[in-house]
Amino acid sequence: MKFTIQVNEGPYQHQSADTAYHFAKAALDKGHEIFRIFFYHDGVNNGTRLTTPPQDDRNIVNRWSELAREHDIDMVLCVAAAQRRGIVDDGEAERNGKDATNIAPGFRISGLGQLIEGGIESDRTIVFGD
Amino acid sequence: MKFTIQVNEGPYQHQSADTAYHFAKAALDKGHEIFRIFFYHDGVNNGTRLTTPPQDDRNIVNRWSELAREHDIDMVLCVAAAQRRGIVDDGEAERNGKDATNIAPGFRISGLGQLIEGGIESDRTIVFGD
Amino acid sequence: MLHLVNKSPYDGSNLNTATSIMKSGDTLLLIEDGVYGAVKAGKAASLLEGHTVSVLGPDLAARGITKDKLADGINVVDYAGFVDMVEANDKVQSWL
Amino acid sequence: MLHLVNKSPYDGSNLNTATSIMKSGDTLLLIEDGVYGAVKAGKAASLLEGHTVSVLGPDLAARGITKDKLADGINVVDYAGFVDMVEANDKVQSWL
Amino acid sequence: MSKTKKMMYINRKAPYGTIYAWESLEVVLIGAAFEQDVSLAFMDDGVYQLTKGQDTSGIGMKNFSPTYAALGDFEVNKIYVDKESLEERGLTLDDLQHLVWEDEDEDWAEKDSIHLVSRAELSDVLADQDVLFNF
Amino acid sequence: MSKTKKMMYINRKAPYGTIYAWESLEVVLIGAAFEQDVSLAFMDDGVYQLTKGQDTSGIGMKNFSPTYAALGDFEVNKIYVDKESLEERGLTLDDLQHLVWEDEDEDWAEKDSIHLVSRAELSDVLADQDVLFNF
Repeated sequence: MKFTIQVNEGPYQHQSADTAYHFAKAALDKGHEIFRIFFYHDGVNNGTRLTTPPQDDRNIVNRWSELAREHDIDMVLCVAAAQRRGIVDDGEAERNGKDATNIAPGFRISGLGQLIEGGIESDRTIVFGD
Repeated sequence: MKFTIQVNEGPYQHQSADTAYHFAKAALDKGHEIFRIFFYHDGVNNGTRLTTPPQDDRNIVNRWSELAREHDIDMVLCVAAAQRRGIVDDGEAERNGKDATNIAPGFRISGLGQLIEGGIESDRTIVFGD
Repeated sequence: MLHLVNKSPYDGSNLNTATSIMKSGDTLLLIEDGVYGAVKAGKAASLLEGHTVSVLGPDLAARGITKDKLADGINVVDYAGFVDMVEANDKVQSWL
Repeated sequence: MLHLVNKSPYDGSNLNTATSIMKSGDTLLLIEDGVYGAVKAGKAASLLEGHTVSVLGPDLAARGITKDKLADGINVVDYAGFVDMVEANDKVQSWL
Repeated sequence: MSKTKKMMYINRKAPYGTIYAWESLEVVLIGAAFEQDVSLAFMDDGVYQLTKGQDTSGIGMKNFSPTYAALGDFEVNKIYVDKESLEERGLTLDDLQHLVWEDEDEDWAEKDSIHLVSRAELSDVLADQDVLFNF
Repeated sequence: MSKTKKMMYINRKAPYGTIYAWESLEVVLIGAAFEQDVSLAFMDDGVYQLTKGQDTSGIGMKNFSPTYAALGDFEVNKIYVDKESLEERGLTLDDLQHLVWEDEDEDWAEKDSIHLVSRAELSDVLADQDVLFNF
């Protein structure tokens, strides 16, 4: 079955990003397909490569990047939400005159249409948030 | 009177960062002193210079930076919280091997002791959060 | 002591807890989504009975609540008034 | 239809709303802080009566809730079971 | 994308205190271009999103409430408001914006977009959807 | 910094669902070095922070509950737990960790850190503080 997963909160502050990850992993383990993981609202903060969590804690961002790499998952950060929160890739840096980027490997920035498309193309859409 | 203000949430997602700003500004207008503004939890996300809010919206980060500059306010991002959320200055970038920084002007990264000190040294401590 | 409530009383338990802790002489200030608690016709208004209550005007206006909708005896303040309340009370408790 | 509740019923109104919308044939899955709603001795447990309820085991364990504390008839699932429930229901409603 | 799905946006949070209401509305506006069968539900604190007379000048935030009135032009005209949620908050339909749309099939007659529904009716509407978006 | 203030940390949120409980505990640990008159209150969902038997291996998060037992060593030994909050949740003191401290003035006698208080008593304790930290 094909799933689209929406994540509304950033890493560490709320458990949503953790639950979404464990759900995605379990779905893949069962042979399901993840059509897309769409990060919205503060969820875009899952996509910064600048985090350094404590050594004895999980690394939420790296965990996403690895999942995307291993399973070739499309992980999209909403562009409007990313601009408000300061998540930047090369294209955004150029367009908005920013002197640095912070997007993590495996993530891309795109529009809200990607979420709607996920809802249309997937068998199930599941939202994790606060 | 001397105030310490604690901000627990990031910009845009919750109104806390707005209310804290308006409160700080009103306090300064009345001749009070802001001993420190301490950003904790997701509050550290107020201190990234990489945001590009829509043209017709307020720029929360720039607003803080200007307030700090105009009134010489000590604005501290908690180091442990900043590491978890990916807010990085030059020192943190070097220590944690990060290839970019994103801290905004007027903010500095320091320890939780700065919050306690604020509570001790100020006449009033006010927490804004979710 | 000044108590701050910033969430809707219909979604969370904060207003309930705040009013259960308040002593005579304490003041409650409703801010952000907490201002919904000040609406006279709402079920939550009964929680305010017997307490000294203010509400942040800019937050009321943002939410389209006019003063005639407020429960009796509620004082409306602006951000400057908020600062004065913090000054006038010995400490602040934010019911987050 | 699968309903997800991830917040404590003592802090928010989500469990209340979810159970008021649920139809027979629907299933409720309590996750994250929502699992507190499954504790038999808690006041909120009465909201679950008459509904088909599951609870996410890893979230229960994290919060130190053993199975003997759960209200009767509640099914405990792991993340794989969560996936199965999403598959078995035609859609998911997250009561955020 | 040849499928047409029944997609519902469920709004349960107050405006301004958090950004969910505004960013949810952005999804609805973008989603309107996808020609799906779209509807919106407002319940719990979400009913506050539709109130009249919002003036955000004092808090320095963008007042997005006028956007709801434009939904009809985007052919988003099935808006369900939960009666119980209104009553609990001391609100009536008169406190909400009057949202309308023009029906092309009836010579552009103006019709109400808002349907006041009981909790049981809302439950039926939700059950009838294919995809539910929560914010 | 010669002043000694009565500082209270007020904990009202459940652990793991959000990070407030854990990051609040980090403040308490750092704050202990400042030799102030420190106390903690646990009320509403905050009482869940102190429950026994937490095992976070299944959710991949750090189990910070053992840290509460170390508070006594940091001379943080005034811990007020709201009775009403426990009762509403179907909890008793037996469901919570047994937190103790050793009293230097009484030959290191082990004493309970947790004080079970009514809402009215908790109200008195709050009123007596100089600074309140909320998370």
